[in-house]
Amino acid sequence: MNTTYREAIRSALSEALESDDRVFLMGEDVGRYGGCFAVSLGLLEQFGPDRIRDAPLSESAFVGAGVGAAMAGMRPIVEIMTVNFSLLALDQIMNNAATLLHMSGGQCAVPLVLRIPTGGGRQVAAQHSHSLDGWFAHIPGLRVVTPATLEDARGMLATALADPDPVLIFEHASLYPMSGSLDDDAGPVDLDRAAVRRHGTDVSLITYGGTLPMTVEAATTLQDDGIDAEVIDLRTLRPLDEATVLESVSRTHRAVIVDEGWRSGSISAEVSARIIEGAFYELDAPVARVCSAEVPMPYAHQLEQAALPSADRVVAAAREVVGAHG
Amino acid sequence: MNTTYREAIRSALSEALESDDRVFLMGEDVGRYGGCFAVSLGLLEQFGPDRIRDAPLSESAFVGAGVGAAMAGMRPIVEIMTVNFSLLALDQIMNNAATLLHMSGGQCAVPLVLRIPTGGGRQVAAQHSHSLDGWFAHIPGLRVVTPATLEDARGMLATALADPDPVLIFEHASLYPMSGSLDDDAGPVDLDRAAVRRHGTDVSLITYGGTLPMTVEAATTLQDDGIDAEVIDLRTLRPLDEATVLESVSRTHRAVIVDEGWRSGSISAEVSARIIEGAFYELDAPVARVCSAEVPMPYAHQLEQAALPSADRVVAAAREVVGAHG
Amino acid sequence: MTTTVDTTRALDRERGLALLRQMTLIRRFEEKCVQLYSAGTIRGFVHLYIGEEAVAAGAMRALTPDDAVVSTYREHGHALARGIPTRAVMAEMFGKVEGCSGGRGGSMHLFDVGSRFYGGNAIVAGGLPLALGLALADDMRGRDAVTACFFGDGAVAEGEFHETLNLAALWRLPVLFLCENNLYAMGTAIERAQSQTDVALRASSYEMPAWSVDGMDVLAVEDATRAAAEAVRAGGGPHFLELRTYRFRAHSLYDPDRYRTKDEIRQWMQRDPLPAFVERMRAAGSLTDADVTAIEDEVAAEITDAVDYAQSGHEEPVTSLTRWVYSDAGAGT
Amino acid sequence: MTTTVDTTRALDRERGLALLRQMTLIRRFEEKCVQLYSAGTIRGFVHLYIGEEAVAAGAMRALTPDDAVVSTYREHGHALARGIPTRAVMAEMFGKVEGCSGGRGGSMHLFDVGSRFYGGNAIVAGGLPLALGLALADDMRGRDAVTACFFGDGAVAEGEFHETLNLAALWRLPVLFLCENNLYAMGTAIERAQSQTDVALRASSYEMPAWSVDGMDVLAVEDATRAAAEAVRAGGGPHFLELRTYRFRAHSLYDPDRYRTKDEIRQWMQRDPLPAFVERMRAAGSLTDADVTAIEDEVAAEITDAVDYAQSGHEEPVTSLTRWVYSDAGAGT
Ligand SMILES: Cc1ncc(C[n+]2csc(CCOP(=O)(O)OP(=O)(O)O)c2C)c(N)n1
Ligand SMILES: Cc1ncc(C[n+]2csc(CCOP(=O)(O)OP(=O)(O)O)c2C)c(N)n1
Ligand SMILES: [Mg+2]
Ligand SMILES: [Mg+2]
Repeated sequence: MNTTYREAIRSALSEALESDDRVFLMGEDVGRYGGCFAVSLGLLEQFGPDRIRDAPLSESAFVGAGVGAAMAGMRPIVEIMTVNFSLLALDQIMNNAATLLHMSGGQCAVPLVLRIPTGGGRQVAAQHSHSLDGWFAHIPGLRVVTPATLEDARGMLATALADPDPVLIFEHASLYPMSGSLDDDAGPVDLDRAAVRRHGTDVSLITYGGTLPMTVEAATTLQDDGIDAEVIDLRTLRPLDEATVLESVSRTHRAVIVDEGWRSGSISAEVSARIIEGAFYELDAPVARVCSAEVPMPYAHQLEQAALPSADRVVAAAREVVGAHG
Repeated sequence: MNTTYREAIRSALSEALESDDRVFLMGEDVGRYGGCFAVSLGLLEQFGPDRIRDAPLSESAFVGAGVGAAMAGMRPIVEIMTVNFSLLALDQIMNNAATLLHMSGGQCAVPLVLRIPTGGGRQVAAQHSHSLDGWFAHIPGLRVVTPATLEDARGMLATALADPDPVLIFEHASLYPMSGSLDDDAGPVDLDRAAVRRHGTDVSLITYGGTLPMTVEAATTLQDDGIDAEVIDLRTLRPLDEATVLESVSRTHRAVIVDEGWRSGSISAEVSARIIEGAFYELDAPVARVCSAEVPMPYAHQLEQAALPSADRVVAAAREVVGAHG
Repeated sequence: MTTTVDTTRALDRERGLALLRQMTLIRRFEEKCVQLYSAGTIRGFVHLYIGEEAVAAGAMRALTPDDAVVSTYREHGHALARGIPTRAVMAEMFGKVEGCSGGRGGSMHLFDVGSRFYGGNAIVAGGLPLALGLALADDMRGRDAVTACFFGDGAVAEGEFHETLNLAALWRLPVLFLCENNLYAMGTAIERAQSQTDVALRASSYEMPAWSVDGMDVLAVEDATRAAAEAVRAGGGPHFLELRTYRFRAHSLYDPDRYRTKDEIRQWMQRDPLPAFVERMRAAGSLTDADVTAIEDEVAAEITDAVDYAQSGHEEPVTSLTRWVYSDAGAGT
Repeated sequence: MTTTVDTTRALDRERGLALLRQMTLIRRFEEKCVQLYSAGTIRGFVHLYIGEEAVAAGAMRALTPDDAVVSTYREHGHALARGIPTRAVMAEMFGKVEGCSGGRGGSMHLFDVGSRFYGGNAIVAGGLPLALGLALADDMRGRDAVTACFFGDGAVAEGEFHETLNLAALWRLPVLFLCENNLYAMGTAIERAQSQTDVALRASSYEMPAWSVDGMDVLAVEDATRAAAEAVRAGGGPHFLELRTYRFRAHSLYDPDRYRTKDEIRQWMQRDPLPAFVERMRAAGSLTDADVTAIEDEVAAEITDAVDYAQSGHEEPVTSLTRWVYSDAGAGT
């Protein structure tokens, strides 16, 4: 079946709504408008306004309502229109969703799924281009996943809904139009393991979400240099699948982390620290990072492009790491 | 002069209010109540209700008002009663305070100071014990400082007020009663450099804020083992003074980072990554981290203590790092 | 608007005794907590409800077991009145495994999902969106339940108050908002916090029925809550009660209480809901001295028992520290 | 409440021509932007103001240079009416150094601190607290300024709306709230977003004077704004105007506009503020065909000039990418 990332999510939503009447979708403009990125287009007609529930501009209240509904046995899918607006709901996410199970001594599980479009690259400037996926991964009690392929776009939602705890699904907006073929019977996927998207022996390129395509592209370019790069898609930023990363680095002895987050305090730092803690003696070169520049995203095209990671920057970093002496 | 951390901050506030009529203090219960931690006690009587301005429970609005007032030429000091409530103001902090200068092309500077009590250890449980200082350090456009000594409690405020950009001052609540002597003419201190609080040659213990006292204590204990530990107080979490850290680690060849933040994605990860990037070939052992357990803070005393870093855990980590082969 | 609810409903002896017992239990429980706090047995933040007992006792009696409750950090009274065993509440204050939140919550986070008590929440106004969601779920599942949501006058200034009231009214959800207006948010008097100090009037601007009730009168509280809850249950959409009350003690056991006059406190203490209610029952001939003694004795015994229970409870071993971060204890970081 | 403001004020020719020219400039500017967007010259999110020009043109004329303005992402009209040079606005749309935000802001973030235009803000309701702070600063410094704060009907549901209105009223700050009610927040009609759809009534619940004004009538807008701004300036505390208007185009240039009927749009377009005003001036004998032609010609020339200017402007070199993250370009990370 030929499909797109957007359609894969839509069909996952549709299937979830069909198969479990505790599931509903709530958020700004998910219904009448069809979703800010047209992901939920048509679902209102299919499932009605109770289950495809348009919410007013009240991020804190409707995210919190998702938490409450989850506690009471529903399986809400709450869409925050884009991650930029999640800051208005952070109290509900950190102080309630992530915390209730623990502070109630195990009584209040919160099987909530938050869908959050994320990322830059569309010239929408400083208040609409955040990449905070990794930043959210700091919060205990949450699971944070970042589908970067059609399979994961199709399969992560069902697994997230089956999870008894809150799961944040970050969908990089640049991936929505990505097309390709998907098995007709594609279904739930695990949320526990990182995936090796390309096998290689010389360097591990570790990434997730929106930067996976450019990282794969960089690996292809490196091949021409005779550098055989492995590409790891973290898939889940919390909990991190450290084992897969360490296993890879222990074979390649070199690592480059590619992360659209602002560099300081990004998840790339955590991955780097874990590599040091778990594979220090295997490393032949310092771990390198290719991240976003530490700047609120500028509007101008050339500046935005310079701020974001790119295949070229990944290639350059990998070359440097491979060139480094052990 | 004998004083406390609390009094040192109060006298810094008082001096700032006296010397610059653009300065005012705004926040919940800073006036009539005297400040949740009694930091601003007496200032209302001295400076009146306009300049010691009690705000209702409206974190987003009064933090945003601080941003607006700063743009219009005032020098507001806004207190967020504790960091736990800063989540309600994150939109104003990230999308406005940190971003306005850049997205206006340099026109809208925001000379705002946010004072934010932080940290755990007082059995106030999951919604009142956050250590998010390092998490905020992810945000470009902010400066994040963490006074851990009387000198810094006394001196950082004036420097922060002189800064043309937003500065977040995290005051660890456990430090307020800390007493000691302070020079009568103690004044502004730089916000750029980390400080070596104890010189040593065998291992660098790197910390900030509330965990400085236990780290110094650990260093003393290690001395008895014949381990001569250097203690670095980062002081400023953004921008990080990488140079001081790298210089130290290049001498000691070993590092332990002590951080009250939840481990994954904490500032300790960033410090570790920077060490790898800047001093990889100097390291004789993996960089170790002593952080908070990844758990919303439990109320029960023994659980909370187990969750937090402790001198014992620092000592154990340092011993292991020093014992490791190079 | 002030209440138009009928409070002349027969003050039958049984009802009166139950309410008096409930208020007495809350009062004595908290007095014991103060002692235990001084002794260092109870720690953290402790917010006393003393003076406000008529609200919890009255309101909770008007709810059914199917109803849900969302509360604040000042919730000992709510928890006890909802029927969480005194033992379990006290054990929680001690941080013991036997506590109603397994010792992880403490004073500010009492939970009992069995009685649909969805917890003490220590972020001011943070519980309101949860109440919205509980009500939404009940509504979608066709359950005949009301979600009672307690919060203070201070919460009214928060953005979450506004967002939640609007959504509840817009979606006509079965929420009963119960605003305990004790005139202060920590040291900030309501007239220094809100441009509109008539809280019920503010609530009614969301197009939801809202009344003010004398929160020192336990019968008035019960009757008003019953009327409002019935209206909600009958499909009338959210309702709002402002319960006018006062806390006799400081904000928390940390607070030196510098912002109120002794005189103001004294005046309000004249309206202490306990003696007032005793007086009223006596006047109605439904209460004897022996009744009072019996209640006090029973309550004292219950509290002693609870303290013993808590004392002999277990401290959770630190090896299970990271339990309950995820439901599946296996989930790591 | 609806406006009681006197709109019979003499429609003198000079005033009329200025308002017409202003509205025409905004309209033609945006029509040009649509072309440039199709051509890929302008990128990102672009939110058109077409249909709402009477609000910006009327309101801005009632402000003084000392007043401050806070705006939204739908702010081309506000920026031009405030007097930011058309060249600088167009260059910003192109992302050029010559733009009013140096090319860093784009369509949603037009700034000009020189005219106290504190920017387009793209977080709905995110500008309201800023307005509060600007007004607080002016108040504390004894400046005789009003802060005019624009936002849409959608913002009314946000918590920040509530917090800000309460604080402005409580502290009696000189803020003039200008709610552009175009009946939709993206695809969500106001009656699907708010339990109380009378926005002025909602605002008045904060104890601040609030009127509704026909936002398609440029004179009514100017007069109402002037009256309100004068009341604020006279120390009357914050005031609120609801400006009833409609956007003729989709929410943004990304929006397929599926949520409104063609009929509804057509009906509102009958009330297009430009032809309506031309008609009115003609009827009053203050406008000739030659005037209209002259204005259109002037405006066309101004826009052509602005496009040329923008086109020949400079792209900032990527070497200065991290400029303006901190005031001191030296501050690192
Ligand atoms: C969001 C938030 N801000 C600040 C606080 C600190 N705080 C705790 S209780 C309180 C006052 C709340 O007053 P009110 O809502 O009237 O309830 P009361 O304590 O009077 O019962 C404050 C400011 C908090 N817990 N949460
Ligand atoms: C906090 C926040 N949530 C969501 C959005 C996405 N968004 C942008 S404009 C808009 C609608 C706003 O409607 P309104 O306030 O009526 O202004 P209008 O666009 O009609 O001028 C939405 C939902 C946003 N920018 N900010
Ligand atoms: Mg109160
Ligand atoms: Mg609108």
